[in-house]
Amino acid sequence: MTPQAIIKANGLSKSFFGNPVLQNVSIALEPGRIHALLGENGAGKSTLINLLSGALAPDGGEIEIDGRSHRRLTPSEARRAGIAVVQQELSLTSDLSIAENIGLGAYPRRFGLIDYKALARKAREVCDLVGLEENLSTPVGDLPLGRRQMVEIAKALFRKPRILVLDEPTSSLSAHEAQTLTRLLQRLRAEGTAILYISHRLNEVMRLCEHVTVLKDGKVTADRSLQGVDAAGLVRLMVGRDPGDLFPHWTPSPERQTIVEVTGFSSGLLRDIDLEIKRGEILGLGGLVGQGQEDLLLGLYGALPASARRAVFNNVAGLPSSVSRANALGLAYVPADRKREGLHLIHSIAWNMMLPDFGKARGLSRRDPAAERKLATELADRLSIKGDLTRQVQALSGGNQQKVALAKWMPADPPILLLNDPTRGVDVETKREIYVLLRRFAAQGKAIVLSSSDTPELVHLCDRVAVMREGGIAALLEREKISEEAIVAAAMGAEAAKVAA
Amino acid sequence: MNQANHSRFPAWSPRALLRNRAFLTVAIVILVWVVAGFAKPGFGSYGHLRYLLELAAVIGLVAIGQTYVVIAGGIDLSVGAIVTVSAVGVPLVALSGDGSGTFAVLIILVAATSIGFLNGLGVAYLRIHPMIMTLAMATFLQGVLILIAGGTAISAQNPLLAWLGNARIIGIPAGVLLWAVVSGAALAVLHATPFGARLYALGANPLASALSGINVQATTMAVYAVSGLAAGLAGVLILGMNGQGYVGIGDPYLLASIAAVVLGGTSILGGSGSYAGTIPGAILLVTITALITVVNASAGWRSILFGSLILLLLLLSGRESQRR
Amino acid sequence: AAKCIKGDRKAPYTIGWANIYSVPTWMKQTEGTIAAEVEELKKKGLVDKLVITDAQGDANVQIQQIQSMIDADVDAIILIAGSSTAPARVVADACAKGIAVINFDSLVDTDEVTAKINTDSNEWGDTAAKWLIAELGGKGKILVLNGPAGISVSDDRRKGANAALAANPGIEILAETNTAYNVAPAQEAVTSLLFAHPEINGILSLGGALSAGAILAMDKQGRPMVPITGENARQFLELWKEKGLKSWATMQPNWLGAFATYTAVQALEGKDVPAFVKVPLPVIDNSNIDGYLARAKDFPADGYIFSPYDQKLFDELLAAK
Amino acid sequence: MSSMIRTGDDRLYWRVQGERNRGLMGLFAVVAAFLALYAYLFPGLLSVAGVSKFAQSWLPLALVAMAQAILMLTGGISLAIGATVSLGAVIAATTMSGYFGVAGGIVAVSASGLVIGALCGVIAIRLRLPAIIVTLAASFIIGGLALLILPRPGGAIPGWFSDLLAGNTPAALVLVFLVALLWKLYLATPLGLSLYAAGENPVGAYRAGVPVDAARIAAYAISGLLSTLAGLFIAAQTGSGDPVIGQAFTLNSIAAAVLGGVGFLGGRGTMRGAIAGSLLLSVMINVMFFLGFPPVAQYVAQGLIIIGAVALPQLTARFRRRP
Ligand SMILES: Nc1ncnc2c1ncn2[C@@H]1O[C@H](COP(=O)(O)OP(=O)(O)OP(=O)(O)O)[C@@H](O)[C@H]1O
Ligand SMILES: [Mg+2]
Ligand SMILES: [Mg+2]
Repeated sequence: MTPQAIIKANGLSKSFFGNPVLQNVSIALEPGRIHALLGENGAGKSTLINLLSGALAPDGGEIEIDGRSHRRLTPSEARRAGIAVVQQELSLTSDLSIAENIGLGAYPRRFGLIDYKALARKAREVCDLVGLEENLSTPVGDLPLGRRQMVEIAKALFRKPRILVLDEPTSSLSAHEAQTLTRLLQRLRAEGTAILYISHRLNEVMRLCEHVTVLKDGKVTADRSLQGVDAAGLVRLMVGRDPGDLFPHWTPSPERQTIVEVTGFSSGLLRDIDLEIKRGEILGLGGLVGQGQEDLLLGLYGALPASARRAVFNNVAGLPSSVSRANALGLAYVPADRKREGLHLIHSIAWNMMLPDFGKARGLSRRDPAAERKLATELADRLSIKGDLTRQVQALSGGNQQKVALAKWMPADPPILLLNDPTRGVDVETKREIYVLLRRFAAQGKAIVLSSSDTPELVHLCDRVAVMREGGIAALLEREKISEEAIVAAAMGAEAAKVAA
Repeated sequence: MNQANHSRFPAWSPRALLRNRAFLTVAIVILVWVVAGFAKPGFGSYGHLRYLLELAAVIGLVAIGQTYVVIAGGIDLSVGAIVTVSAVGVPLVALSGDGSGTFAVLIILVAATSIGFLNGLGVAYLRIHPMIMTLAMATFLQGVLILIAGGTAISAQNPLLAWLGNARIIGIPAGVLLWAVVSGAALAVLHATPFGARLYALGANPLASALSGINVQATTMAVYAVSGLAAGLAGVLILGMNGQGYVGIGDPYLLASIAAVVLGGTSILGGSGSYAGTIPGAILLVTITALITVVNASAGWRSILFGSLILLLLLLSGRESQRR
Repeated sequence: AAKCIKGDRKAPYTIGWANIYSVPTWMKQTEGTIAAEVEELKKKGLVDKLVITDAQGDANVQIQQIQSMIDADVDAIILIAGSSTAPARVVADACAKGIAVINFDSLVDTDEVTAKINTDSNEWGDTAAKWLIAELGGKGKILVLNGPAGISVSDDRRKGANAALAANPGIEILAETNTAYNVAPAQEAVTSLLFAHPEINGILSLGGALSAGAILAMDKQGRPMVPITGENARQFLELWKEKGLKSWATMQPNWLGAFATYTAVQALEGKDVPAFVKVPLPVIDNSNIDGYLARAKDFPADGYIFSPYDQKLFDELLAAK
Repeated sequence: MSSMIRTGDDRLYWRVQGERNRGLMGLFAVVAAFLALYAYLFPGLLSVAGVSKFAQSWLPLALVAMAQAILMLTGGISLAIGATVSLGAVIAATTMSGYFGVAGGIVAVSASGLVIGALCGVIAIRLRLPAIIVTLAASFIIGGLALLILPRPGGAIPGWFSDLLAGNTPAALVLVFLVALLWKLYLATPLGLSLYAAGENPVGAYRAGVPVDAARIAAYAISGLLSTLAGLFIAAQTGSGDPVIGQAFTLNSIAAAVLGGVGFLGGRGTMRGAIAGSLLLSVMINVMFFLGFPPVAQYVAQGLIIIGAVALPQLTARFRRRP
């Protein structure tokens, strides 16, 4: 006996400025089932959930909730029907506290006022569910990205949803947090919640989901049970052809000369670190989120005040004092929070790609539009960013935004790349392209520092992995020692010790 | 390749023009001129329109700096005071042996630029909010004005200024010509140089700009310096046109410059817009002012009419696109 | 004794000048006459300190500063009010504390002051209008230029002209403007009005900078000069001479400041001073303008050439009833 | 999984309030220093009359600072504050001594503030026009209205009402606290707290079920109300109405709000900061008087104090900041 679908979309279509983004899409969510929604970047996944949650109005088709059909679903109707969406840190307000953010739009009231007691109680409940230990009064702006994501999830749970939609919830979560989420979802499933799960991490999908809908170019190309489908099969469903290996074959680079060396390096959280970065290697930074990985990258990049007893960059002594100086020394940085730190959302794709050059070029020299266009086209081709490059970056899907953030550094050909979670929200195909690219860079003798919350990425891609913990390097794993277990163990060391104490 | 390039950079289309704020503002200016010309004889005469352009030139010059600053995500509330300081200041630095008066003008322009630079310094290094920094600077300049103005007989006997204020070159007032030339340069810098691009970057996302290797501090200081220079230039021009400066001469240009910028479609939030819109914005502003002047009504009604007209024209020239 | 004076204050006195805005040239010149008077009075041992506040044009701040003067217990407050109503209560408070309050130029609607000193704004408008009407022979099209709306001084001057204008139906008002008392905005407004009205016979201007702006506008357009009223602004007087105009001007003498200071000390010294001292409006016309222009170089280019004054004049004014 | 109430959770409201003081300590310290200096220079401040008089001069600025801050929190701004203050004063001075009396006047003033504010909000938000220029246009319209009602200063406020609000009673201080309290109460309503979300992240807030437009329009209405109430107080304080009395408040309200750490882009800042900013601006005037600064020095010092008050906390917090 199959349970009845709570929410059903029939033949939805949607276009933006005449570009069809969704065409005749149908999907049905059932209670007690985790339903995966897969597709390449820009396939229309986020748009679909925006339709399901009433944030956008469809051009055609209808949405049926509990058998009642809606032509135009409003956000409040959707909420009342029990639909909650986890956007990617999109709806948080940094000056409000965790509790106030969680309750936003659904505050418990007493005499018309927010009932802070009840809010605290209920917020604590959902925080416990997602493992948020922080003080409920902490402003969200103080939290690192991964924690904010957990707040966002807690916020969805706060409304006790019957239908929970998660748009790439794990893309900024550490392995530990992801595990918490997995357990949580399993529990919700057991309680009968219908869950729609969007992710580009296929192993997660394999582990969690029972059913999959695949979107390609705005059309449903598969809607089936996941039973008997393996990872390769999933990719095949998505891209329509046989996938290669996700990770390129690892070969040691011939060149292993040290290009960056710091001793007694401190910056932000970091205290007194010694680190060597070599040409031709990918040095991974692992660990729980917020253990100083970002401070390390920013400190090296001259974007965060830093000090070191000794520092040599590309044969030049001393830490770069500013970002421009770092750029001149051959460093480039791709931030994790692409919307806030990486991109100029209101500007065009092509313009964003030219940005480092704008920073470097003599201010009053002439820009060469033809050359800019040529370069932008080349970069877009190289990273398979499709379509009109004069579109604003904010009109791109998340994954494609990430590509733009990466693309802008390529013309400078920097010998040292500092990457902060560069494949977040990127679809498998593109991920693979990026991985190949990174290995190729390494082979060319560049040095790459890759901070990642995706542990398999560290395992398969890196020559060495530094596992960070509480502002220090807990372990430095050489190639042959790298494994998911080793990384997690090193990362959890402190936690384990704490528990023991 | 060419084909691909075409789809990636779609050719200019007439529809895009209709969505262009600068173009819309120009259209509105023309519309207002035509309507007013029919309604009030004399309003649309060549001489009057030319005069309006002359007035717009002063606002337009001030608004160059304001446009730059606003695009770069700031705002400059000291432009009015800088206009006054330069208009009052030129006679003070009149030197013997400077027959043409060029030198005095140059000194004042350097001073105005330095004032702007100080604004930039405060914004960039002390991280003072631009509103606070420039407002404080305006207050500060008032104090300076008490010191320098009115004490002695000051009148501008400066041939360069007299020329600037009164000469016509092939029928075009020198001030308008100056505006045209400077506008051309301002537009070129904004749209065809990396410096211009940096302004857009800074206004849209300063953090991402910094991480992309843009020297935020230097750019900030430069942009406020440009604003100071533009206001200084406007002060010089207005001195030429009036023959005499006085304290308070620059006051009207603060709100006028901001209004011209916003009417021209530049987002006050920074990161987008163009001086191309500010130009018709400035013309529109003086046009409405002139229109209100010739309406015979009580002061209260004139004020109401003025506000309503601005609102109405704003509705026509387009809405702020939603920002995420 | 005069109003507000309780007789408990002894020389030397501390004088507070509550200025509304010290940046404009007229104010600077006025401050000059006050400072000079204070120097005189210091020599006589009557005054030992002059405290100046500047409300930066904000009537609310002026109230606050007057309150501070009360708190600091100055002996006299001389006041140019930023609003004809707003400082009334705080001024009354000062008066109640026995502080001599002398209000000049912009007056406050209250009787709780020691003395008010001013020319008559109504009379200003009236005389100006009558002169212009006579000049035009009772018939013609005119522009009326006035200071900012909502301010008593400009409103009074304008109202003063009403009777004469009403009595002469031959005079047609083409347009009225309200601008700040400054050259540039007046010039702008008049230029637009000149284009809109091909025939203009006269200009009733109720401020000197306004007149200068109007003349510059007409000159730039090559329009024939018309009879125009004005004020003792140096720029206007110079233009008047240069263009050979038919004009008439009066003035708000800057020495009202010195006079107010003098009056304050007189009142504190126990002399009876009239509650209202009406300072006659000096008239400048083609007969005496050269005398004014001869002294022009002693005044700022954007300033006002005021009539000469001395203590004798002050005593006479105080004695007049 | 137990959901134990953790220590502190039960006092969530107060802890949240505590967090909001962060980043303002520098400003609070500067304000306290100035107040202390003022009291030192003028010991009479420390009396009922002293405090009363000072609070009276401060209250209008505090009100307009709040009026501006609430808009800036939603990502808006108003250049019409000054004109609205004038309108409030004019309406008060023309109605209160008339048939409907003081109560009728208060109603008229409040209603006009709410309506005008809401109208500005509707125009700016529903029609998606930039707030800065909508309110600039509105300032002309509102200022024009004030001139129509009262072409020159005049009107009257009943003496007892003036004495009640602005006599030798600390009524103004009580009012500051009362308004601050009402503000806290408003912030404790869902609509009130939505201001922050609607200002910082309207799209996200909308998706989370926040009535974004309503929150913003309500902010405009409240802003209008606070402005006309400032006008009402000024009318009471001065005993009459003046159609241009409020002009200086437009820029001063922005200065006070920004000084108090309220951000320009929405969602950042606190009302207590704005109030502290207005207090600094107000007390500074008196301190400069008692220090005997001549006008030139007043201008220069005012510029420097404002810059200093912002720069000092910034500089000290510098090292914890990102670029
Ligand atoms: N408001 C909009 N205006 C214009 N284009 C849009 C808009 N929203 C989405 N698009 C376009 O619609 C397409 C689908 O976007 P969507 O965000 O749904 O993709 P996605 O499947 O979520 O991708 P990703 O995996 O990268 O998150 C993209 O090409 C995007 O550029
Ligand atoms: Mg998406
Ligand atoms: Mg996405």
